Amino acid sequence: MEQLLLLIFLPLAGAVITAFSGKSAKIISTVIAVISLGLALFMACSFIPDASTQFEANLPWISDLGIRFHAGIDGISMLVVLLTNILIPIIILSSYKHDYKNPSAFYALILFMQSGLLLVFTSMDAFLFYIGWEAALIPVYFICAFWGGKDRIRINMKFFVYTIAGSLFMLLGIIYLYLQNPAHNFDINAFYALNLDSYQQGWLFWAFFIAFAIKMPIFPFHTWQPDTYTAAPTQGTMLLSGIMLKMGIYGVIRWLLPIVPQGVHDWANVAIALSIIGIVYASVIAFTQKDAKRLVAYSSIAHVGLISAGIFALNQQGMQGAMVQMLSHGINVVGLFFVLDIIYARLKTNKIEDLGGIAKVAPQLAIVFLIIVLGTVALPGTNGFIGEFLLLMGVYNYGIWAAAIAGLTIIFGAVYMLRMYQNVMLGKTNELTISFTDINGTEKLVLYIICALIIVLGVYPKPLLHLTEASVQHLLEQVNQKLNTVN
Amino acid sequence: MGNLTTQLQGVPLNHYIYLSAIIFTIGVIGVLTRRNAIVIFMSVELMLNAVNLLLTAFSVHSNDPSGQVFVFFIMALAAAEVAVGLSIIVMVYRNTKSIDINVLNRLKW
Amino acid sequence: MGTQVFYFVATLSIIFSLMVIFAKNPIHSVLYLILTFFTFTVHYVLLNAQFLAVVNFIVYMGAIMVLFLFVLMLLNLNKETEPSKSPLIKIVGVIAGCCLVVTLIGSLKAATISSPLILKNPGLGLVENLGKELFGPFLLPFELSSLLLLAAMVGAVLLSKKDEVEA
Amino acid sequence: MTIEQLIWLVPLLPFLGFVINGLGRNSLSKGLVGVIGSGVILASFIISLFIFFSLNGDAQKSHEVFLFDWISAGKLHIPLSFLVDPLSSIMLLIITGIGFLIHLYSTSYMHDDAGFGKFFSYLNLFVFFMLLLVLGSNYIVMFIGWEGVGLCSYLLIGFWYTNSAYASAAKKAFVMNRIGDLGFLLGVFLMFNFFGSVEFAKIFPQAANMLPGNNTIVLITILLFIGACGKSAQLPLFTWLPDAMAGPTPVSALIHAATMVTAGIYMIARSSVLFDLAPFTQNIIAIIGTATALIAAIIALTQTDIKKVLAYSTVSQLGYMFLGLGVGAYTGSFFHVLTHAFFKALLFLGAGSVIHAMHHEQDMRHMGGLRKKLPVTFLTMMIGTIAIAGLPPFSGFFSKDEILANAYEHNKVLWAIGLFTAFLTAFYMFRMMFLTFSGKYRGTHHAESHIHESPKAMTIPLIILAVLAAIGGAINIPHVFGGNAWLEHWLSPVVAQHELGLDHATEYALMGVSVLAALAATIYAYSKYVKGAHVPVADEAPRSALAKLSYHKFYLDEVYDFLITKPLDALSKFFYRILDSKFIDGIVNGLGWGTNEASKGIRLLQSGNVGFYIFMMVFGIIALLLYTFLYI
Amino acid sequence: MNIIITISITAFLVLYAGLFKANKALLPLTVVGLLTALGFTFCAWGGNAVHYGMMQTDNFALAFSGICIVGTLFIFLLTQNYFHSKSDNIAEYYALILFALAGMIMMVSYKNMAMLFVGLEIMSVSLYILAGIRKKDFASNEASLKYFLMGAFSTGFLLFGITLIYGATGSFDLDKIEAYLIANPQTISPIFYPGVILMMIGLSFKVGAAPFHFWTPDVYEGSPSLITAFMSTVVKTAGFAAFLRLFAGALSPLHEFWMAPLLVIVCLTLFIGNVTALFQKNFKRMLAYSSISHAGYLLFSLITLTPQSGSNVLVYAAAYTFASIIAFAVLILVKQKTGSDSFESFNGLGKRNPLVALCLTVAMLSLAGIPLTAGFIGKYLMFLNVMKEYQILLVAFAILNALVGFYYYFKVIVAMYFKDGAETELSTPVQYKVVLLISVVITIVIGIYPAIILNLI
Repeated sequence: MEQLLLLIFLPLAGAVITAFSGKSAKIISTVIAVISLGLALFMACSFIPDASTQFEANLPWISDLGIRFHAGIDGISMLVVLLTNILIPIIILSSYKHDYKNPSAFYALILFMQSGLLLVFTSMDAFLFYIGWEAALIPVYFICAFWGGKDRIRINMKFFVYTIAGSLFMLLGIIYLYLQNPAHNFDINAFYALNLDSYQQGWLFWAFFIAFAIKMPIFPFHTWQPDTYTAAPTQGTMLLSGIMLKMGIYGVIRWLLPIVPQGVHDWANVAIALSIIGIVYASVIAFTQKDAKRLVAYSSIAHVGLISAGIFALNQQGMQGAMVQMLSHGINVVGLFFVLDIIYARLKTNKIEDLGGIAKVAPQLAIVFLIIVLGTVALPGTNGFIGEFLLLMGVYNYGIWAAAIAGLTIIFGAVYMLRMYQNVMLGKTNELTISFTDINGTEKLVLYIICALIIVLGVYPKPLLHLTEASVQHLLEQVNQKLNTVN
Repeated sequence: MGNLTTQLQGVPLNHYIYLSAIIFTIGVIGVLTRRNAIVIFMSVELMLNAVNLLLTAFSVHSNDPSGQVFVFFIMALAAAEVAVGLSIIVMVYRNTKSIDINVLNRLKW
Repeated sequence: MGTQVFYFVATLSIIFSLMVIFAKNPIHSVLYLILTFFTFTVHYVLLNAQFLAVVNFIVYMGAIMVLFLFVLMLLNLNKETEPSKSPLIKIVGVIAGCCLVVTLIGSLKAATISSPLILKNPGLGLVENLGKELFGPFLLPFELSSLLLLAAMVGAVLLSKKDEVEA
Repeated sequence: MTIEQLIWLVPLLPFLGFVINGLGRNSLSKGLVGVIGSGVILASFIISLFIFFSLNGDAQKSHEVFLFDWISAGKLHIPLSFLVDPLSSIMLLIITGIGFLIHLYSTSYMHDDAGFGKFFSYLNLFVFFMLLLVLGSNYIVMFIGWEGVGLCSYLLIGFWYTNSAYASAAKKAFVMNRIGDLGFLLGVFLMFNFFGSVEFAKIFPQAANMLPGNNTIVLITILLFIGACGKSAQLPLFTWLPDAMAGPTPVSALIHAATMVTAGIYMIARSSVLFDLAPFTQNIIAIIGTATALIAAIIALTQTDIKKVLAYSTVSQLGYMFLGLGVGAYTGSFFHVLTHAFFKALLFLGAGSVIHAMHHEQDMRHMGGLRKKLPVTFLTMMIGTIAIAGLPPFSGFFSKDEILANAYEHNKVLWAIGLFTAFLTAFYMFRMMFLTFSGKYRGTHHAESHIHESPKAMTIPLIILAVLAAIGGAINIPHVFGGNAWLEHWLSPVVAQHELGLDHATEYALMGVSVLAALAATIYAYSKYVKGAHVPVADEAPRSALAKLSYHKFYLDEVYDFLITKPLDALSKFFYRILDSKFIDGIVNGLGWGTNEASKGIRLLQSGNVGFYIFMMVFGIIALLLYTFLYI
Repeated sequence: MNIIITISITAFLVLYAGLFKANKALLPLTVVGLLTALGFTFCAWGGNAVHYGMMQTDNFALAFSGICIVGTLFIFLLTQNYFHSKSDNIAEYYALILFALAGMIMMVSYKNMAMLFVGLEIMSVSLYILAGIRKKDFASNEASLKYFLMGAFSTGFLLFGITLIYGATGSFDLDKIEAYLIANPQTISPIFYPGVILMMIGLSFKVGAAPFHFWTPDVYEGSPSLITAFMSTVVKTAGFAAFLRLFAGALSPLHEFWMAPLLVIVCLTLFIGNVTALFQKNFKRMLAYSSISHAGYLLFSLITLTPQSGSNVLVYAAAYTFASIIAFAVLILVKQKTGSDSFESFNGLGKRNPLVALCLTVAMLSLAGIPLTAGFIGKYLMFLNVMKEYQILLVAFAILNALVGFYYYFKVIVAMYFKDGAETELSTPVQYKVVLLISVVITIVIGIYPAIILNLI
């Protein structure tokens, strides 16, 4: 329990320290993020991979409203906690080459967001979950709106209002559940135990699903995303795509499926249909994108669509695939955005047509970029494959046509990713790219870590799968059991 | 005097209510149709008086003096309001040389 | 016979109050208002609320109306300076008023309190009676009314006096 | 040392080579890179030989070697494990053997290239993935290799990435492979659903007890075949292979002739138990194979690029192999894989030698009369040509005739087309030979003086391959010639067998006809290109309709462009510009806009006019009273 | 009782001090007086004294008195550098604010309609004057006149309502009215109902609920900022307490009847307040509309009556009061520096004045209802309250409105941090800093641990 509290509040304390640290914010925040990572790894090592909730903290908070500080980690949580703690140091490191104005605020916000994210990923109290959900949103809004690019104010406002719209409806659902709960508290287990009729479950499903769908985002709730990703500073984009997006997925797994299984059962068709439409739709759009960042943004929509479809297929493969893919997508997309950031930092453009031939002048970048691209297109042996394979299998168990259409992602993904890679890295160098210098220092460190993760997870994903297996199985049993008792 | 009033009794309470409502509404119409701040203010006084009358009627009807005490308070208010209101109007007049309420529409939207 | 007096006075009240709001000249309005108040005094007498009748006479007709007149004269607004509202607005205003009276009376219509007003205690409206009430249960609001009057006084002085500093 | 103890070394060595060469590509000397690159493959080859012979002497013909659990989720358990059996062991030999020769050849061929180290690391990686493909004991491990070779193909085709056209060709190869891969993957899913496993050892015994015609199995096999189509360049997914000639020539030899493209055939042969249960699929395979063989052969007739001719011939030969698979001649097809590996690697390397000598000139219209300058190359290539043309007693004759005989038994039309294709094959191959080596030199005089025979490192592999191409047919001499059909025997534990139901006379007749056809084609080519000294016309010159069709590859690329690429791009633009920006985002923004407009409108209520305010208040009061007392 | 006396005496003392031109002594005097009043509030805590049958100082009253006193105290602290340059009548201003506060104390603790009426009028009359305190300023004049005319007009309706209720029940005492309702559930006099509606209208006017809100934006904009701060925070809180005391107390047996019209008022208020605020270019006017919208949320507490309604309103009112005080304090600072209260004048504020900007950000987040600020807890309680009756559609509607709210509250944050401006450096007097910091701390503490005020009532 102490470990968990430390895990959640260390970044918060770090944020406060960083906020007052002036010029040395970079270093301090890095140290704190690394300590958090160490703590998370330590916890992961001492984690017993069964279905139980561990490191549980259950403290009274606002007793009158039935709100407790109830948090704990099971296999599913552990995975996303790890993801968060791995990516935050990477993201902080990736910012080293930038000299952002107000660095202390910048890094403090990142650490603050980390706390919020960890709260989301560990909370077992719906109210706490909601608090974390919003607490993670505010910092990223400020990061994107303060250090972002062109038209950032309008775009981020849209993003903010859009996501908060979803979350407010989720709040509606949470309150409703609270009132339904005879114990009048927000405890997740009490919510699991509720018996709601299918009408209630139906609208609760939508109240939650829209919040999560906007966060992920799933077609047609995605239109905030490409603009925001493009306009945000790269670290903001990484936070958004690497971690924040997983909040939506995690929410579906943790809060949607077990609480309203009947609703999920009734509406899974729609959810999967939307997800799959999103896959194809976003992939097709990605074909002709001119801005590399926007292209990756659309690719992210496609990938998330697959994850969501895999989850709603409600089987072990899909769910496990979603778990792995959450981590993989986080790592890959951060890598992609980082490479684009490196290019942007040097050449001040992410326009695909302006680039070309960078491989000639920056062979190391070309190689790591290729590995990341391959991870993204799910080449066997990379982390992307494990997730996508399991997801497609999960979707396949749901329906062969769904899998066939969702599977288009492996073709389309290759098309747009390689098209981008070719136009950016290959071909002849032009006047702009001739001056390009290869990666160095922290850039190398970050990219090598990412590449190592891509390959190691691709070759030996077993620890990861093992970590989540029992929890996922338990969750599915829970869902199925509830479905059976209702019917 | 007591004799006289005893003789005059027998008016249904309803009619007092109607009378008050009508006078009250006349006051409202005055507020609605006039532009002169003072006349509007006078219409408001009309409304207050309608209320006073009704209160007294209720007071008599339920044989309870508190209604009439309340009228007293209303009169006190009316006095205070008139003092403040008229000084506001005077103040406005000093600045705008008008007590037409339509002149005052800088603050809008 | 007795009730006819009420209806007669009531009709006068209504007519005079209508004159108040429809008189073009504000001075006339004030004068009509005084008349209206006078009819109200009569009503109070009829209701055996002698104290109120006296207070109404003194405070309203005496003090308040004089104040109105005084201000009107002070501002030299005795002419028909008011650029009257467009007829449309007037008509709409009157219609709205009629609607209000209809709805008010309509909502009160349900009130079938047609029981005639019987004076149970002839001394109800006497000073003695009211004084006991005022300095008994209503002592607190009565005392606190002084705050109201004081505030009004301070305010009236504050607003009316010429302020040299603020220029 | 047992097979179990050694087998993991076979893929590991090339992988080590990849890592070392990859990391040291800038620091290691070229010599060392070459030694490491070739050496690991040689070592693998030696181990493979050892494994092959110990398997030969072993009663147990199938060894499964478990390495570690790779993926497990629910009922799905995918171990990373290897399967050593006759089929894979012989594939190991081809991959490492030919692979080694090509590596050796490359040390010389690529010697002057800046990316020497990179090239060898890629080649090593390719061998690694190919070995994984054939060694995998389940479809998923096979899929790793399957996609991995696709990746290496991408890397190697785009080796000279500064040329955009090459990079595009690489991308095209990868994407087309991916289309097939999706089919493969779906097939695997279906298999898992149907059999509850993706392990060969669990699927095939179950399938062996089933009756043909099961719909699920038909679907599985069709999906798998789609996968094979992509990898083995069959209609309609073959257009990537000719473009893949953008890579360095050893790559073409290794990947696009000897190994990777045969993965599809390997996979179908491996799954022959399943395919046998699905006659419908088999028919499709046979038809597609035949069509591919014919169309590729027709295209090859008019090509002027020496590597393009060979590329189309590869496609055509692959078509043959699929024809064989379709008619149930799994062994025959696999036999053809083997012989084709020999002579096609030989031909490509020979072509590489020519190109090397010509300083990267590939257009045959600028060659001619090279026989004297490049005697070794000419001789070895001639052997390869004869082998591919199916003239006895060279290897191609045996394998091709086995397929044709099976096809004849199965369906006469397929046989006829196959025969016609054989005729075309002989013609265009000899056309290539004659255009290149006989007649007069057609290039510049300056270039002519620099032409000389390739160094030893290049010619030795040519010679070895020539020998193999000549005598390789010996491993499966059919019974009709009194042979013992060793290969058929060797593969019998793994691959479904069919007894050829033809009598010997028919067999002889068939062989005679095909040999005659090949001879006729040879003679026609000789008369046209040697006697007639015919040279193909320039690109722009007018051609007859058929020649035009052939020369422009039946406009397949254009058709695909028109049918798929263009509409997709248009769709993309439509989605992005209209649907996404205008419609979906429009709704979202519209809500914001609407609220803003509402704000603009409603704020006008606040007109600043007290009279109006009071009026609104009165109106509100009336409405509220009415609402309360009329509706409550 | 003691509280009112203390405040009144302070007011008299202040007036006298003004007479002797002891301007320096005014603020300390006031602060001491208010702190004493606050002390009395604490002392009376837990008791439920009834004074003369007119005032009931129960915890509800005391809690709201406390908020009003603290709010007023803050307002007084903000007078530093505000009035001195403008006029020498500070004593009168102080006294008027204190009179208004006394009126408010009456409003939050009344037990008799007469007290409500007198308290309300003391407050209103003081405010009419305060709104017009800048005599030469057209805007101030206009605000004053508008407020006065409409206020007097609405008083008529309030009185009519009181009269009708009196006519039906024969008493002004809340307990007796409630007893009447409980005793005659079936035979309630028909004139009682319009009385209730008219009272609702009168009180809605005071708290600025639509469609009786029209005075709010104009008066708020035209009045001096400090007075606007007073009006929109403390006064509003008192108005709600009065509203709640009557409707959640005496009139609660008739809840079903008056809920329907109240629902209409709530929806209109939410919609008009939020939507109109969206387009405003002027920060002050935006705050006025936002105060209308908050009135809508506050009225939620009356839609479902529970024992917690009072404390819910308290939390919300506290959150709203302190956040608004911050907003106005910053507004005053900015206006003093730039002379404008449009959004543009906030541009680039964050760069030079990180503390002020941070405080304003917290205030805006709280007003918008972002978790970990008091505003969220307040909104949450309101939503929860309504959801209890499963008025899901109403909550959904409120949520949509809250969304609009995010937009305009963030406008000022955007202006401060993300827009380039003149980078003016504000001179922030000490008292302002104190007020800002205390308010921020209160806002965040309530946001994180609302239990401290959740159970007060």
